[in-house]
Amino acid sequence: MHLCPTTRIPRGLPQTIGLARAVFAIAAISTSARAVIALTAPSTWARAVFAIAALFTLLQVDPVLAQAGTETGWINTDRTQALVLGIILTGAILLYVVLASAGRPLFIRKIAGLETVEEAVGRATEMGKPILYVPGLNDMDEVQTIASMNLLGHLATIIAGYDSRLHVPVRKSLVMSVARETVQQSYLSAGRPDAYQEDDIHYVSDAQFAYAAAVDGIIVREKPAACFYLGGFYAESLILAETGNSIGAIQIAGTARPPQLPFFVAACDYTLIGEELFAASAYLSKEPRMLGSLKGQDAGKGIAIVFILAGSALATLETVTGSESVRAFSEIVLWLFR
Amino acid sequence: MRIPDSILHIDRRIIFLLIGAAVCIPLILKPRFQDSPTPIVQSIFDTVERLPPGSRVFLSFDYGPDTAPELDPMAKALVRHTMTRGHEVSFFTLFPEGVGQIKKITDSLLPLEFPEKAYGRDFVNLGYKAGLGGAINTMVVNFRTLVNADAEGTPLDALPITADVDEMVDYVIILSLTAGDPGLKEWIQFAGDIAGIPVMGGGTAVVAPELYPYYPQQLVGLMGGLKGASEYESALVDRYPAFRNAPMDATMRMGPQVVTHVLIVLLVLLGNLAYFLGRADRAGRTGQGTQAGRRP
Amino acid sequence: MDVTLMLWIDAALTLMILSFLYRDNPFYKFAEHLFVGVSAAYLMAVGFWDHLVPNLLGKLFPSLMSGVVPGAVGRSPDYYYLIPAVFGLLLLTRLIDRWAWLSRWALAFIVGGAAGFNLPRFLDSDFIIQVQSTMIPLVVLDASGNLLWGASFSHVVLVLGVICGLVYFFFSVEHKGVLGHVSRAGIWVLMVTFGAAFGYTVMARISLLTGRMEALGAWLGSIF
Amino acid sequence: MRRRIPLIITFVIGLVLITGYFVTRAPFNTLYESFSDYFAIITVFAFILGGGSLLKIHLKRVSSRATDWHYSVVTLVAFLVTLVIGLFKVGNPAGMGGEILAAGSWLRFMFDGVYNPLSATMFSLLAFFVASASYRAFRARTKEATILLSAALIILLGRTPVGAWMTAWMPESLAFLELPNLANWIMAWPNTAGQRAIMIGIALGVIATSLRIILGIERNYLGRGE
Repeated sequence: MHLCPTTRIPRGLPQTIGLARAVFAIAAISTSARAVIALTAPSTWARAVFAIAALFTLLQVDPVLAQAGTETGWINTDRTQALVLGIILTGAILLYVVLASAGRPLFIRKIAGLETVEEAVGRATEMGKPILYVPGLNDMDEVQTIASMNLLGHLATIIAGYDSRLHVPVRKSLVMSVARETVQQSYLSAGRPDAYQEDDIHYVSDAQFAYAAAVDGIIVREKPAACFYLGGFYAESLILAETGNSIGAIQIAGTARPPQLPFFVAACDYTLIGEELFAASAYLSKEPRMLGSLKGQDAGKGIAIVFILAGSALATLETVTGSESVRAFSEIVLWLFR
Repeated sequence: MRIPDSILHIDRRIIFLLIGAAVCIPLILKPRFQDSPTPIVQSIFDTVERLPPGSRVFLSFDYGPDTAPELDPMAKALVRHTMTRGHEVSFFTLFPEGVGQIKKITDSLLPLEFPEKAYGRDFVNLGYKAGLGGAINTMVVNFRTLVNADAEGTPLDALPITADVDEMVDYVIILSLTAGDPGLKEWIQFAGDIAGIPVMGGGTAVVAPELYPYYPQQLVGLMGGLKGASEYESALVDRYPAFRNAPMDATMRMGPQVVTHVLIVLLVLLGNLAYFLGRADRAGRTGQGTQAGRRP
Repeated sequence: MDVTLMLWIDAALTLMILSFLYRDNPFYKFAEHLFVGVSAAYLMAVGFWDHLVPNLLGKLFPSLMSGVVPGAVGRSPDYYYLIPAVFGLLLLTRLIDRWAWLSRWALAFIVGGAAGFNLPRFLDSDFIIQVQSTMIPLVVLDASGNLLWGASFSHVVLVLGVICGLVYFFFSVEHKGVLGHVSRAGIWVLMVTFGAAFGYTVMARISLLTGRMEALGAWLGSIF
Repeated sequence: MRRRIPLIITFVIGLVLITGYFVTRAPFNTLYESFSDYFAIITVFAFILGGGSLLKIHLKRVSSRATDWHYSVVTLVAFLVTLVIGLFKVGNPAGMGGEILAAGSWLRFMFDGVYNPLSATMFSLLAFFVASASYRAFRARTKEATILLSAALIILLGRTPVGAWMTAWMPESLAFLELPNLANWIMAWPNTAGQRAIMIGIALGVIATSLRIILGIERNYLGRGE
């Protein structure tokens, strides 16, 4: 096992601190925000080069900003990098949210699976069969459950337009509360408040397999035409998906729990992979602010890719040349990632 | 071309029956397969081995009875190893069902195989704490606000093993046996990365792949599923031949594993053979999915 | 409890669930409904005694709880714990239709907490550290400076794999041209990951069944 | 009132927790600590809410004689009996002060005798489903499916002694192609690459969603307004 050069990087660099440099650091942050825009907008190579250069400038300078915090003893020094990156990422997301709500048009690529949602609902209505929605096993303290609730809201709006029954068994009582609020709201906004059945959204049991056993029971007895599994899933993913498959339901799944993705991919018709689950509600709602935030996420990926490339290139250069100055430079660049 | 079709649409229950047989027959015949540890497992073994006797070890049973067949062998191997090395072990769990798993160790394995080890001196049961990852966070920030007594309610100060434990960092290593959330990932995020305590342990074969990215920087070592447990058992038996006669659950259960794996591989090959033989027949009728595994 | 009785109950319940593999039937329905009832109450009782009593009631009413909560004797009440108590009670208003809207306050607390809790945590562990762990040299040399082909290849696979995978997740650009090719390579990387994880997991599933079969074996052994 | 106050609560809690992660001074750091504590307590109330909802649903089913209502009786009896046993620590040798799962207590029996076998058997169904899923889904239909299938087969064989035996004849120079080594390599490198890409993507998804929640852009979970 060899050691990566990154493991040698000290946390925080020694600094001489001055107010002027702190001001410069703030200026650098705003430069970086512009760099992020440049990176993700339909751009030319020149703009990309400018962006990377600006980011590097930022990296060289922003330890100063961090130092300004630590000198007064307010900031947890181990987390300065996270703070700086957090500001950059959230800044990028907010920026696009603002731009999008100001009316800037945003493109979003197709997400396979979501296209078929309406078709699945239509089929259920035709066959006179219910639709099953499983919001995963996690409680409301997981962000993917919240994402799932958003999707449930969109789905319920579509379902309200047809005349199908929506069945939502849940494992956590908090999720039940939220699901009821969400679905009721959707039916209301679709002008079908009478179609809302509170008892169709119900708590089963907190125990994972008691829940799986009960949902399996629902699947084989009610024979839903479409099954949605969206949220945080564990081992029961395949129990549910295989049972759903055995009755011939259209199945659309999505989770941000990587271990369960292979089973959904194998047993379902469509699977939203990881981040696609979070992107789905923006995709379905087409709400500008949601799309803007999605664009901000892309900026984050852009930053990750740029740094992975830069970091690997510098590490490679260092390995090949063994030069001290390359090492010193790469330490500055890699400081942001500890 | 009807034969391939009937193979392709074979009744699931026939596959179920084959799997049942593939598990039961080796269980009756008991074939033995030798194993040797891979570096990622060896690294855990070496760490436990290198710690000076009397080191404080934190062992979290983050699983319930459902994953016990996979994780119990790891728990037993780790307990046998740490006890043999003379470490002081604190048992803990973030799963409500984990309480029962700890009891299995403290009520049966320890009194039977290590009668000289005393509760409160050599090991202690700190019980279950709710709060998932947040509980780890609280423990790291202020250990005693969350854990002030053992599972039976004896204050920590009254037990020699925990009297000096004021903070999470008083433990030299955190071991977690993980079935899902919370587990090793949360121990890494909230304790390892933040308090700098080395974290290692085992996971079901399901969670193991997700934990690989943390190794070796954030995770000292990892036992993945029954195979990982069986590797640890073989390392243990190699180093301490006295355990040769102890029941090594993982090693024993590898028999059904091997047979079923081979059966599944054969089934997949058969399915593909039938698929290709019958493809010409169906070429005009079926669409091709872009996503793997989409049903035609 | 009688060991033989336990073995019989264990075996009966096991067979009831396994019967589902053939088809849905009254035995499975019975086991399923029994399981739901027992498990919901079991987790509720454990949560109550292991968490609510020591960490809430013990903090608010230490003298009242002195018999059950260790160390509660002589402690003065900690009124800060009224905050979770109030939010917890607000949550229960969901059971009464007229006041159900009040439970949103508790939900807001939990959802806001989830967001605030997870944002920095994912930023740190799953973004920063994962990016950092990928900044590795694309060539690996041994001590005497010779190129290690295997290790270098592995590093290239990792770095390019992560980048291609990330490109697949770009939502705001069309996947065509160069980006389309990279994104397609990204799907392949994801497929290897899924295949690997699937293959790896089969083992876990078989061990579970082995555990159950051993239990049935013990039951059969007790009969014959 | 019905919607604004919850939005304010979400905003304040979210912001305080994020600040508490970075700032070491009181009151932020202590708030961070107390919130995780409070959080755990509130989740226990959720159990009570769940129990209440369970009772309501099944009582309704019994009273309206819905399909399969007999089974709802099973659930109700099982729930109430277990709850009484658990809350009053029936049969606990040390009485109300004893550990909840103490040996000999009735709850322990419910755990070992009922909960445990049911849970483990339900879980073990996966052994069957994983086989039927792989048989049906692992077909080399497309390039992607073929890649998935190949990786899965290599791992399946590589994780058993059979894989080692199948490729043991290979010369030393080709040792890296032996199935166990190949399986380990796939786990360590391409698998890690894929997992990492997914993880980074998810992290960004979580960050963006959290931000939208804190800022009140995402508020579906609060349901309808006034």
